[in-house]
Amino acid sequence: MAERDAGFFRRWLIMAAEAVDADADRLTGLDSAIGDADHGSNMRRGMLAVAAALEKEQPATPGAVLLLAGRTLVSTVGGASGPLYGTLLRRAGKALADVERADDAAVREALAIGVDAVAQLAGAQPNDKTMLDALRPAVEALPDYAAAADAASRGAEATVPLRARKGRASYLGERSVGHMDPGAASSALLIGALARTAADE
Amino acid sequence: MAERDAGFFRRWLIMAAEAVDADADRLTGLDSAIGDADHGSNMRRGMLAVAAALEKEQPATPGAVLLLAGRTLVSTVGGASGPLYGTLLRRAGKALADVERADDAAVREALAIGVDAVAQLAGAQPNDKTMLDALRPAVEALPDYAAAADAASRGAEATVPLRARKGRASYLGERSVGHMDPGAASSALLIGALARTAADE
Amino acid sequence: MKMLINGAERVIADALRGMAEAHPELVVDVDNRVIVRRDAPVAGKVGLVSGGGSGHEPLHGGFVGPGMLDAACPGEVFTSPVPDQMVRAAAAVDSGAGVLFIVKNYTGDVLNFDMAAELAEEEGIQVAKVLVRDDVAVTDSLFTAGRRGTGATLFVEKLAGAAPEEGAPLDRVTEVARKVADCSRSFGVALGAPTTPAKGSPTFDLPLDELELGIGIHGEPGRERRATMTAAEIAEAAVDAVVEDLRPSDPVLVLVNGMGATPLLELYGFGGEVARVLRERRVAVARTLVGNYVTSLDMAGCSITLCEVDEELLRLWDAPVSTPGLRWGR
Amino acid sequence: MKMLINGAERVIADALRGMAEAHPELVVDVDNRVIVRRDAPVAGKVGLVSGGGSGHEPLHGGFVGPGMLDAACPGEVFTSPVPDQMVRAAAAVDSGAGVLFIVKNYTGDVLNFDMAAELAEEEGIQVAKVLVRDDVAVTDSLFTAGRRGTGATLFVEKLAGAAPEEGAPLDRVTEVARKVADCSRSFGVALGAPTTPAKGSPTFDLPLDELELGIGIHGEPGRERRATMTAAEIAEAAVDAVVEDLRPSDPVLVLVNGMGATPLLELYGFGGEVARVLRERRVAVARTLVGNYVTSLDMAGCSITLCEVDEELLRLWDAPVSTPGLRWGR
Ligand SMILES: Nc1ncnc2c1ncn2[C@@H]1O[C@H](COP(=O)(O)OP(=O)(O)O)[C@@H](O)[C@H]1O
Ligand SMILES: Nc1ncnc2c1ncn2[C@@H]1O[C@H](COP(=O)(O)OP(=O)(O)O)[C@@H](O)[C@H]1O
Ligand SMILES: [Mg+2]
Ligand SMILES: [Mg+2]
Ligand SMILES: [Mg+2]
Ligand SMILES: [Mg+2]
Repeated sequence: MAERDAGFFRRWLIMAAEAVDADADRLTGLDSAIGDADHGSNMRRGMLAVAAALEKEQPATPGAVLLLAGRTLVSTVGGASGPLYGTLLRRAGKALADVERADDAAVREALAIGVDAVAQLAGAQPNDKTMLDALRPAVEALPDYAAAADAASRGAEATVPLRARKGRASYLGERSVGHMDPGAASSALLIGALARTAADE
Repeated sequence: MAERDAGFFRRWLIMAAEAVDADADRLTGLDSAIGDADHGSNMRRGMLAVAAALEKEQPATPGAVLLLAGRTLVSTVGGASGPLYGTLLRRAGKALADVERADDAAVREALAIGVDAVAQLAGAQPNDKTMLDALRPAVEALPDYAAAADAASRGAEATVPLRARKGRASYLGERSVGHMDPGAASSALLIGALARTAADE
Repeated sequence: MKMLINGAERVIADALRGMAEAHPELVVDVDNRVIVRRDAPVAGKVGLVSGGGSGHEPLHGGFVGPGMLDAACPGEVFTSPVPDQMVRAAAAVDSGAGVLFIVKNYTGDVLNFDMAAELAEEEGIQVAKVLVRDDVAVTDSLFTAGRRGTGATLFVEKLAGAAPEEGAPLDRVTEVARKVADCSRSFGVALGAPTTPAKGSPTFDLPLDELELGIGIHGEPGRERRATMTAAEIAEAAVDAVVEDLRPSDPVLVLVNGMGATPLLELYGFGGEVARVLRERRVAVARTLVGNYVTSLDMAGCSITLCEVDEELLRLWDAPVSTPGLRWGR
Repeated sequence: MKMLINGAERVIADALRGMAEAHPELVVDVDNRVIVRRDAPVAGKVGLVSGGGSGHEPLHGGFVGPGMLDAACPGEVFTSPVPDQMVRAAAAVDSGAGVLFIVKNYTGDVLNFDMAAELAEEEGIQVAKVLVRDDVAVTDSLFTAGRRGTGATLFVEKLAGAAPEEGAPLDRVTEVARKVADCSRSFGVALGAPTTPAKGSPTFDLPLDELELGIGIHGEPGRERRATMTAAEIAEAAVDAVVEDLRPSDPVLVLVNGMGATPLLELYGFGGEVARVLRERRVAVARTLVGNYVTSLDMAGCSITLCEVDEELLRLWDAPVSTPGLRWGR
C-alpha cells in the first residue's frame, strides 16, 4: 500500500486550488441558481490562501499540512463552506497526528473522520443535497483514488434531482430541485485533484 | 370675418384635451429623449382638468373660458409647461376682456399677447427650441386657422435640428440636437385642435 | 419595468398617505400635497419652505422638521409643484416672521415659486427666495436656463434651516441660504437610467459598458457618455469638475450622494475614493455625509457636492436637526 | 451590470475605507474587518457584536454606535465573516461585562459565530448568543436549516442595544434580545434580482411581468413566482403571511424595509398600504420605520417586519440611538 508524505498533501491542495480557481465561475453559477452566488469566490479565496500558506510555511507532516489548510479555510472563507471544509481538513489532520507518512488506509480513515465531523457539525443527512453527498461516497471508495473521484462526481450529479433540506438551497423548497449543489460540485473538484495527485505519484 | 363665442373656445379646449390625451405617450417619449419624461402626463393632467372645469363652470364669455383654462393649467400642471401655457391662456383671456363674441382679428390679437407674455416670462428667443417655436408662427398665420395649424406643425418639426438654449433640454448641450421639442409638439396639438374647431363651424 | 405602486396616477397620493402613517410628527395634507411640521407655525420663527418634483426622496418632504424645513410641497414625479401648494405651505408656516422659499433652479420650479411668492405676498406674507444652482456639468450663462439645482439643496436646507433656531430673522436666514448656495457645487454620474411611473421604462438606454457623466436628477442623459470607469476614476472626474469650479480655500462639507439604486456598500467605497482625491488636491474636509439623500428614483449612480464652510456654516451644520431623512444632535 | 467599484475583490476593503472617512466616531479596522465604536470598551457595559455577509448596508456596520451595536464584522458580499473577526470584535468591546453575539440564522453565520464564541471564551470573554430567525417564508422545522434572519435583526440590535444603556447585565440583555427575536416576523418580495460583484449579473432572471414572493436578502429566488401585483396586493400578502404566524395581541413596531433599489417614494406608498391592511386586521401599530435598512445590494423590492412590543420593548425602541444608519433621541 502506498505511503503519502507531506508533499503529497501539499501537491493535492495546490492542485485543488488550481482546479477551484479555474472553475470558480461555474461554482458561483451553481450557487446563483439555488443559493447566493458566492461559492466560487469563497472557495477560490480560501484555496488560494491555502496554497499560499502551504508555500510559505511548508509544514513537515501530512497532519500539519491538513491542519494548516483547515485553519486557513476557517480564517479566510466564511460562509457555510469555510467552517465545513475547514473542519473536514482539521479533523483529518488531527487524526493523522504527527506521523511523517500515512498509508492509504490511514488517509481513508482520516478523511472519514473529517467527513463525520462535518456531518455532525452541520447536522446534515445523506441526500440533504449538500457537499456530503459527494464526500461520503468518495471516502467510501478509497483507497481507490480514481474510484473516489468518480464517486464524488456521481455524488454531485446525484444532487441534481434532490430537494435541499440544508443550507441556503433549502429556502427554495421544491424550486431547489433540478440544480446541482455547489458544495457537492466543489467537493468533486477537491477529490478529483486528490485522484490526479495520487495518479501522478 | 367669423365671430367666436364662448362655445367655440370651450369646444377648442375640449378637443385639445382629447388630442393631448391621445398623444400623451408620444409627448412623454419626446420629453424622455431630451427632458424628464413627464410632458405628456403633465399636459394630460392639465388639459383633462381644463375640460372638467369648463364642463362644470360653463363660463359665458371667450375671455372667461380662457381665464378659467389658464388658471386651471397653472393649478394642476406644474413643471415649466403649467405656468407657460397657463400664462398664454390667461393673458389671452384678459385681452378679450368680457366681450360675448370675438372676431378672428381679436382672437389673433389676444393669442399674440399671450405668446408675448410667455416669451417674456420664460425669457426665450426664437430658435431656442421651445414651445414658442411652434406658437409664434401659428399666431402669425392667423386668422387662417388651417395655415396656423400647418405653421405650428412645421414650427415643431423645425425644432428637431436646433440646439436647445432654454428648458431642460438645454442641459444636454449638443446632445439636444436631433429631437423635437416636446412643448413645441404639444403646441402643435393645441393649434391643430383650434383649426379643427374652426373648420367645424 | 415593475414598480411597487398601485398605478402611475396614484403614486404621490399613496406616498403621502404612507408618510402620514410613519411620521406623526408631521402634518401631511394628502389632498393639497403639503407636508408641514406639526408644531408650525413656530412663534417668532422664520418659516422655510421648499418643494419640487417628487422622485428625489428624502428631499424635500423627508427634510421637514426642527432644524431644517418647516414645510415641503411635493409635485408629481419630476414635475415642479403648483403655486397653490406653495402658498398653502407659506400660510401654514408663517408666524409673521416671513417665509423663505428654497428653489432648485429649473424653469418650472422658478416660474411656479415666483407665482406663489406673488400670491403669498398679496396675502400679506413676507417672502424671500433663494435659488440653488450647483451642478457644474451645466454651463452657466445668461442665455441658457443656468445651472441645475441638485445636491446642494440639502446643504442649503440644513444650514439655512439651522439659522432660525439661533433666532435669525428673514434677511439673515436668506443671506445664509445664498451663501451656502454660492459656496456649493455638484457633479453627478449615472450607471443606469431611472424608470418613471409615467413612462414605465428607463428614461434612457445605457449599454452595459458605458456610463453618463454630468447627469442631473431627472433622468435626463448627461453631457457625455463614456466607457465604464472604476470608482477611483469616477471620483477623480467628479472631484476635479467640482474643485476646478469652486476652488475652495476653506474646508468643505462633502455629500457623497446615491442616486437611488446604488448600494450603500458601493457608495462608501466611492466615498473613500472621493476622500483620497480631495486629499491629493489639498482640499480639507470638515464633514462627510454618505447616503441616498437627493435621489432620482431608481437611478444607479452617484453625485458629489462640496460646500465650502467657514466657522458659522460649520456650526450650523453641526446644529441639531430632527427630520425623517436627516437627524442628529438632539 | 455596471457597478461603482474598483474590482470585485476590493469592494469590502474600499467600503471600509470610505466608512472610516465618513465616520470618525467609529474605529474601522480595514485589514481585520472590524468596525468598533470609538469609545469601546465602555466601562461596565455589556458589548453587542453582530456581523454577517456584506451587501445589507446599513446593517450591520451602520448600526454601530451608542444605543445599538458596539462592533460589527462585515464578511465578503453575502458571505458570513470568519471567526477571527468576531473574536477580535469581542475582545475590542468587552469591558469585563461580557459580550452578546447577534447572529442571523444561516448555516455559515451560525457555524462561524459558534467557533468564535468558543475561541473568545478560551480568551476569557463571557459570550452569549442570540439567533434571529424571522422570515415566515421559510418553513420552520428541525429537519431544515430553519428560518432565515432578515429584517428583525434591526429590532434585535436596536432593542437589545438599548438595554445595556439602562444598566442591564449580560443575561438580561440576552433575554431582551431573545424576546425581540421571538416576537418578530418578516416577509419579503422581490421585483428584481440584485447583482453581486462576484457574479456581475443579476442572481436570477425575473420577467417584466412577474415578481418573487418570500425572498431572502441574499439574492436567492423566493418561494413562489407570481404575476405582477399592485402595492396594495403585495401589502396584503405580506401582512397576512406575517400576522398569521405572529398573531400579535400587543401593538407592533413596523419596519417597511426597502431591499436597495426601490425608491423611497414607492416604499412610502407601500407603507401606507401596510398600515391600511394592519388596520383591517385589527393590529395596533406602535411605531413605523420606513427606509432601506436591511438591504440586498441593488435588489428591487421590499420586506415588512413586525415586532410585537410590550411597554418595556417600546421604551427601549424610543431610547436614544446614535449610529450612521439609525439615529434619534439625543
Ligand atoms: N448544513 C449543511 N451541511 C452540509 N453542507 C452544507 C450545509 N449547509 C451548506 N452546506 C454546503 O455549503 C455549500 C454552500 O457554500 P457557500 O456558498 O460557500 O456558503 P453559503 O451558503 O454560506 O453562501 C452548499 O452548497 C452545501 O454543499
Ligand atoms: N424657458 C422656456 N421658454 C419657453 N418654453 C419653455 C421654457 N422652458 C421649457 N419650456 C417648454 O416646456 C416644455 C417642457 O414642459 P414639461 O416637460 O411639462 O415641463 P418640465 O420641463 O418642467 O418637465 C419644453 O419642451 C419647452 O417647450
Ligand atoms: Mg453561497
Ligand atoms: Mg418635462
Ligand atoms: Mg418635469
Ligand atoms: Mg454566502
